[in-house]
Amino acid sequence: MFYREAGDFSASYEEDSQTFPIKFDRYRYYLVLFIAIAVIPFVINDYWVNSLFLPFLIYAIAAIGLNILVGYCGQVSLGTGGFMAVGAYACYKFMTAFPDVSMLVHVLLSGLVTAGVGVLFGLPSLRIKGFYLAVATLAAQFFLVWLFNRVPWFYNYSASGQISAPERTFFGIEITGPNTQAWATYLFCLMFVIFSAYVARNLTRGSVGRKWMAIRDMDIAAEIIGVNPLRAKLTAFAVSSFFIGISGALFFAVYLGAVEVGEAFGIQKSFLVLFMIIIGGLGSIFGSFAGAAFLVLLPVALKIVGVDWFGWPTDIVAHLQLVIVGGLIIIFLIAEPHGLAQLWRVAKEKLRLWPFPH
Amino acid sequence: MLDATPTPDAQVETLLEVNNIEVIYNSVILVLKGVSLKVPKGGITALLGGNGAGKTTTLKAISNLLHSERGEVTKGSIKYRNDPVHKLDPAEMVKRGVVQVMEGRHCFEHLTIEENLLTGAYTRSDGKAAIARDLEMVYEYFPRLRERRKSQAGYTSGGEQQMCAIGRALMSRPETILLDEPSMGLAPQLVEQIFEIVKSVNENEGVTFLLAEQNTNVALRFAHYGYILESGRVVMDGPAADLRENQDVKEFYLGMSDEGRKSFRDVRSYRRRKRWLS
Amino acid sequence: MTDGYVTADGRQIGPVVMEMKNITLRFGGVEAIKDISFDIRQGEIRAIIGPNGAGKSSMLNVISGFYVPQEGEVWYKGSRRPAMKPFEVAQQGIARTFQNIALFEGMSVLDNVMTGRLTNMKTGMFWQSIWKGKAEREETANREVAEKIIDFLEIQAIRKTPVSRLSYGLKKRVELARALAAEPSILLLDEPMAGMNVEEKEDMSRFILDVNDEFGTTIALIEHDMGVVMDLSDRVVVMDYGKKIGDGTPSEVRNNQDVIDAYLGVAHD
Amino acid sequence: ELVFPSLSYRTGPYAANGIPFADGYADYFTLLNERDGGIGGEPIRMIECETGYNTEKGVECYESTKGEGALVYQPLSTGITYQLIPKATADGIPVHSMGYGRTSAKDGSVFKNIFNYPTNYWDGASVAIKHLLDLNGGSLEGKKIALVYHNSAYGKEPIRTLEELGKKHGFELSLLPVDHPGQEQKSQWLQIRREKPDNVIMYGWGVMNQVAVQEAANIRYPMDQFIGIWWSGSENDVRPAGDKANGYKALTFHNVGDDFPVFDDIQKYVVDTGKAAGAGDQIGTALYNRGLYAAMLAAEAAKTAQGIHDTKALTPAQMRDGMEALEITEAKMADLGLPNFGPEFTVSCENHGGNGFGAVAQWDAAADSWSLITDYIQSDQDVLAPLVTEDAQAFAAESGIEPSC
Amino acid sequence: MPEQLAFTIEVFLNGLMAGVLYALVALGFVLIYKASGIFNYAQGVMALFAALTLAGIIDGQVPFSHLINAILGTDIHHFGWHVPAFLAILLTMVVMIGLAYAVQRLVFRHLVGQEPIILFMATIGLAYFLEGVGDLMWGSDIKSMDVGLPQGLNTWIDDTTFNAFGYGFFIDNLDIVASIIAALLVIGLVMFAQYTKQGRAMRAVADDHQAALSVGVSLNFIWILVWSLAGFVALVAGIMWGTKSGVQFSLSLIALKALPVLMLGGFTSIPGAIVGGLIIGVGEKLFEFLIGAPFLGGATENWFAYMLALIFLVFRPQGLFGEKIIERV
Ligand SMILES: Nc1ncnc2c1ncn2[C@@H]1O[C@H](COP(=O)(O)OP(=O)(O)OP(=O)(O)O)[C@@H](O)[C@H]1O
Ligand SMILES: Nc1ncnc2c1ncn2[C@@H]1O[C@H](COP(=O)(O)OP(=O)(O)OP(=O)(O)O)[C@@H](O)[C@H]1O
Ligand SMILES: CC(C)C[C@H](N)C(=O)O
Ligand SMILES: [Mg+2]
Ligand SMILES: [Mg+2]
Repeated sequence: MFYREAGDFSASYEEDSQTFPIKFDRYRYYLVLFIAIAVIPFVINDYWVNSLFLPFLIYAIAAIGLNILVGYCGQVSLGTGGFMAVGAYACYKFMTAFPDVSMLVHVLLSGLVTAGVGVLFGLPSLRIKGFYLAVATLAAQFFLVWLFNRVPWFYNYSASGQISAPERTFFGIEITGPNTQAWATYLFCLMFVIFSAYVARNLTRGSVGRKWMAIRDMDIAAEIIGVNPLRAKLTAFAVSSFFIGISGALFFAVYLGAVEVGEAFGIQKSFLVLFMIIIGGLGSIFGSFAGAAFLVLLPVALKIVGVDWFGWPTDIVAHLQLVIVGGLIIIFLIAEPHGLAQLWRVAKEKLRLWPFPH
Repeated sequence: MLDATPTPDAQVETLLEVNNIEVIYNSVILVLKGVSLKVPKGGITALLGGNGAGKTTTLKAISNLLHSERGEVTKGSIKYRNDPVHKLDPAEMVKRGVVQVMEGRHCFEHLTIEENLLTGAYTRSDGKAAIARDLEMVYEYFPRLRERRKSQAGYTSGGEQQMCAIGRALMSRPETILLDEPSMGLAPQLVEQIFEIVKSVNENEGVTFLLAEQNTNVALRFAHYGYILESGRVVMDGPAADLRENQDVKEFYLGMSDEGRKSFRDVRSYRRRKRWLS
Repeated sequence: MTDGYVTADGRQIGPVVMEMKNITLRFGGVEAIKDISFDIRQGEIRAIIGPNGAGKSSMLNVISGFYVPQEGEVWYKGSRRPAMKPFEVAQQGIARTFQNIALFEGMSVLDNVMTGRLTNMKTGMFWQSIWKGKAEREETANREVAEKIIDFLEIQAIRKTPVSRLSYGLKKRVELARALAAEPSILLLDEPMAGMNVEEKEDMSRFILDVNDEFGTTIALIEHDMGVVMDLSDRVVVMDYGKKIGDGTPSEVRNNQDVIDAYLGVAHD
Repeated sequence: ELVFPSLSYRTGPYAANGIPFADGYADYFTLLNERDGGIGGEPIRMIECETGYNTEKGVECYESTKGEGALVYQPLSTGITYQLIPKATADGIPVHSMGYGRTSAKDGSVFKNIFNYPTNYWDGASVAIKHLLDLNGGSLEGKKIALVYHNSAYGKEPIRTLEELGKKHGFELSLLPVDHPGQEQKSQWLQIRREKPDNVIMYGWGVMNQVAVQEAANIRYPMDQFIGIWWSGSENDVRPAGDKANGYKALTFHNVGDDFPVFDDIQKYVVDTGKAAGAGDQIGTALYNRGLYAAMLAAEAAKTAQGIHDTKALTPAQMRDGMEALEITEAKMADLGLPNFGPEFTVSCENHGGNGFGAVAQWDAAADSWSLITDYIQSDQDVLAPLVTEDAQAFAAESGIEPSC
Repeated sequence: MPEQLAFTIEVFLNGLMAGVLYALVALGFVLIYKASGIFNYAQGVMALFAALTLAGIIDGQVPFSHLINAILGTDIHHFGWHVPAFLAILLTMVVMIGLAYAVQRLVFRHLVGQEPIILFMATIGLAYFLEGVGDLMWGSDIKSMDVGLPQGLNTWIDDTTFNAFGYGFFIDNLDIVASIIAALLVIGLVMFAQYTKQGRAMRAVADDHQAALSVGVSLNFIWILVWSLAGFVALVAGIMWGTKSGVQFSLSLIALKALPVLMLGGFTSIPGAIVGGLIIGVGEKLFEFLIGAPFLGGATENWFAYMLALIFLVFRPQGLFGEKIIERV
């Protein structure tokens, strides 16, 4: 019995509704947090940060955001790319309009702007459901991308329509622009990740979260027992877009530094983030992390194995990569349709019973 | 109507034999813990038991519908006419003459009643004329269906859907029908009617029935033999007439005590569960 | 019948709380309810019976605001109820269960019961996102109510089990728990005992009577088991093909020839 | 060891174009290694990294290769170039965006590490107009010209230039954006059919090119009045339309075909030894030649750098100096087995972008080949120079760079 | 005829034609959705795969040659023969049926009864997989698709309309062929779904696969059948679009043009795919012509198609011809 909860009793309802009711889990969580905050910043270099950690952290925020909408509230959305673009362009406008304000403020404001846009595009969800809604959110996706590409005000009339992040700071430390330190950008994003996960977790365990889940599981029944469906759906759109906006802002300002809307925030991005949460596990914060890690790390890992170790031609590796990622997605789904998070839960259940099979 | 046909004697061929099966859902939840039963040819066998006892699971194990619910028979064997069948495709089971009417009716909502019935004949290859004849036969049994033949099944009432489901099963010319809770949610009159039809199909067409039922009262009136299931085990079995007289069955399944039926209002305590096994 | 009556077993029934006046409901060409009127009194157990497709469930749906009748009025607590969304009806203290179980399959039993408390939880999103303080206090307070009901219905053992793994009967019980958690003034039950055996029906009856007794909850009940209906209810409405064909005490209804013809088949013992 | 990363794309929506370029780039370096033992005796190591034309993968490739001592990046994508401009500048590694990327990077006093010689998008627009001027006896007064462009940063590049030129020469410009990927262009081409512009200029990439050529053929637009930028001028773009593409024109800044001595060497040292990159079936195509040309320019810059710093092994900073001192003369090219392959130009601190020479090639469907139909034409520097300076200054101001040379 | 009106009519007609081409792709989605509730993200990739295979077979390419060469150091690429188009189409169809079989055996058989979003995800995995396999098998360079379909301005229409109205309408021959094929396909598929035993079984499976199993309908068979049909539709779409734009990766992106069509017509309706296609085609082209290009700077088609579909959905949440969503409690 590797994993035990025996002896862990909750004496009060507060304790029982903790995020990690089991001590073992709690300690493991503190350990991960400690490593993330106090160890990793000292050992990473540009490569690790720019190719792995930043995308992982930023996608994790987007995945948490989308998971609130899709996983918790059941409203399938394919507008993520467009909403990230809103975050990015809002951030760009704030950064250039108020150069002296801290990046923290810019990013949070971008989240708020995105939340507003999200609510607007969430309105049709009252009538349109399921995959129909998914396809309808594509309208947001395509429209927003077109808009940012089309209206020069958004990119400050630059010649090419690209936006580039000027140098901005957070408590005097450079966060954007070419001269940033690996640890600084890492910690800056990590801060938002922890914030997002914390807020998302609190919202989903309380009454708002239950409203969302009720709508997801059976919207008619939810309405009849007293959930205002429009409010519930729109709050989900708002919160979700808030996080997605933050991730878009970070994606542009901290990670890439320059983006072109159609390329960086195209429909592919919407799909990518959706894949993350489905593979990771719908309705699970941990799943958002797992999914983001899976889709950010796996291709890089496969590339390293194929190209650097075996020395195969890059195109063959790239094609094999598609085959393997596709194959793995299918294998995972067959093994456990509810994602990596569920796989992890089942594994824990089995460990708890181990060595007995049932 | 309390005199069902006497139990078929031991000479009658056993059509279906379930031997000590174990069923696990999601590879962790053990639901059936060794269920055995025999269904004689031409009989009506009832499977009784409380909520979650495993009746539905047993029927699905026989018809092989478990697979699509992530359930699995892990032990024991199921034999139909002495052939092991638990690895077969559900469609193959139907071809061999075993068809299940599922709990909760499960009509094809968007198909008309007639299309529903015709789908029942999917596995048959004995020609259009034969199918048309059987369609006629089903309409004979359920005149109500003839009236609604062109309506979409999704918009018919619960009772009509139940008839449709049974009729659809008949359309495959089955040898054995597994009937899961035919009475659920039906008005009392309809319950009687449906059991009457089961009886006449059994007598006229020689179809064998295995039925799972909560409505013990009716079930034991029409069945020849009964099994009582509790938390995944068979706890009692015997000819229906015997079961009806059994004291425990009377008390827990028929709601009768020595003084006859007692009022629901008079049950004073609900902490009085007695189980054969626990 | 101005201000209530006293039942055979001595319970005091109060004034009319809900009154349906000339309700007519159509779906396209189908008239599911035809000009039906009846009332429900405070503290009463009111049964609605009738053959399949008579329009019973539709009537409950009208009460909970899910179907909007083409004609007729609903009066609640002495005044005419304006057009309302179902969730507003729920917020007025009307809770219900469903004929085809409508639980939230993705959540645990406890969470399902807690959804019944949603109409009582008012903390804003901001405080919830911080959790500590206001949100946590509210959660705990409501949790206590939910736990009490879980205790009452004897489902403590499955509190943390995902609903999708429960058998039919347990689900029905959880649904009842969810409805009770709202501490409703009127509770609507749509075939709460379908698919149960006698023993389980006895248990369920006990719960219903206790709820009615302990919390004084008014109950409207649809059921096909005549034994249950006749034993439990104070008054019975009988529907057939959308029309009301009988209304009165169980014994009156039992002996009504129309009801016997349309529904009971034989005079029930 | 000299490290040349190749950020290629052999998958994704633009693979068909990425492959020949990457092959050319790789084969030239392979040739140098096999034949000459590298550059100046120092062997070359080429690291190929697949970007799929995706900016994020581009960043990953950049980060994973820069530590290996990468000398110069040639990402073949305007998007990735924009990404790399600040990063590479901070890391002191040069980027060569040859005929793409940020046009104002031509101003070396601001963009120290970015090079876009021998020509850029604005030059392209101007060269096309010059060619049209030639055809129309020196005047475009009252003519209508339509620009069909990829609706992205890249496609929008020439708009400003064309507008300026329109003012100068008196032609009317109409703009027809095509969204990625550009499979459906009915609207655009119906509009062209209606408006009957005298000429169509196209800034396209990927499938958009093929569809445009096909649609032009469908509406029977005269092919010789249809000019693509150099990225709309590969065999891939015209072959699907078959004979009907005959006469289509495209700009180029290097020669076409495989009729150069260097190809014999490639056959001998690379193909016959089985060392050809990719499937080895792209040799001599327009984009292959362009990849090869890019590699040649990189190698020459490396040679120059070796000369300046008197060392065989180079650092990125030394490579940068080499690029800034690069001089391409006819003699040099002939020497390399590429006589008359591209324009002559000299790079300097002020000018990282060459002199803006480009030529026009025309497709001969029967012969299945391109041929140059003009000499190298120089772009209208009077119009362009101020535009470049303006944009560069704006960038300098925005990012606090002190222009200096 | 006034010029502006003539132009508008021309745009309208071409919108119809474009719509037919979208509908060809949408049909594949509908078939699979109808029979299994699976939203098949891989439909676009299937079209690409079919087209690649067809082009490869016609050309006598050796499958996986690049991979084989890389591993064995050989240098093979072509068999050196050319396969006649109709034979190649047959062979490709065999490949698509094989694919349908494999997809059913290896993927969906194990996912029976899962939620729609999970099945959707599986098709995404499938899309990746197929894209990779397609590339490995046939290479990612561009291929031209030549099965002898006519293409270009239809002169007869041009002349006739010119004589009649003074303005010759442009209609592409390929579009005309596509329309005929699409009409035949739709009629065939509707007949199949409505009047054959298999078609009925297919609809039954879509309604309730458990119940279908219980009456002896073999899910395996029905699904393989439907995926083969979808493969066939993908092949047709691949030929059409491949002829238009060459065969290459971008072909798989035409799925994005089919989505608004699909949701406007309803995921479950075969005629809906056609009607939806026509509405979207006409709508987006007219909007671009009348408003987008003159006032909004152009390139509005992509988002307008979705907006149009969205507007329709607000009034009919199940699409124009979709099966009514039965909402009962
Ligand atoms: N898909 C499933 N996954 C997990 N557990 C299941 C599943 N289906 C049924 N069970 C469990 O199996 C047990 C037996 O269920 P089954 O449906 O066979 O009961 P039943 O006798 O038919 O009951 P009822 O009268 O309520 O229909 C129950 O405890 C139920 O919780
Ligand atoms: N949403 C709807 N659309 C169309 N018809 C409906 C709808 N809801 C109910 N009906 C029809 O209204 C009639 C009454 O249905 P209702 O569900 O109220 O019956 P019921 O009395 O509850 O029957 P049962 O005892 O079978 O549950 C039926 O004919 C049914 O088909
Ligand atoms: C070859 C490429 C550099 C051209 C492409 N259109 C781009 O600018 O991104
Ligand atoms: Mg059951
Ligand atoms: Mg009902």
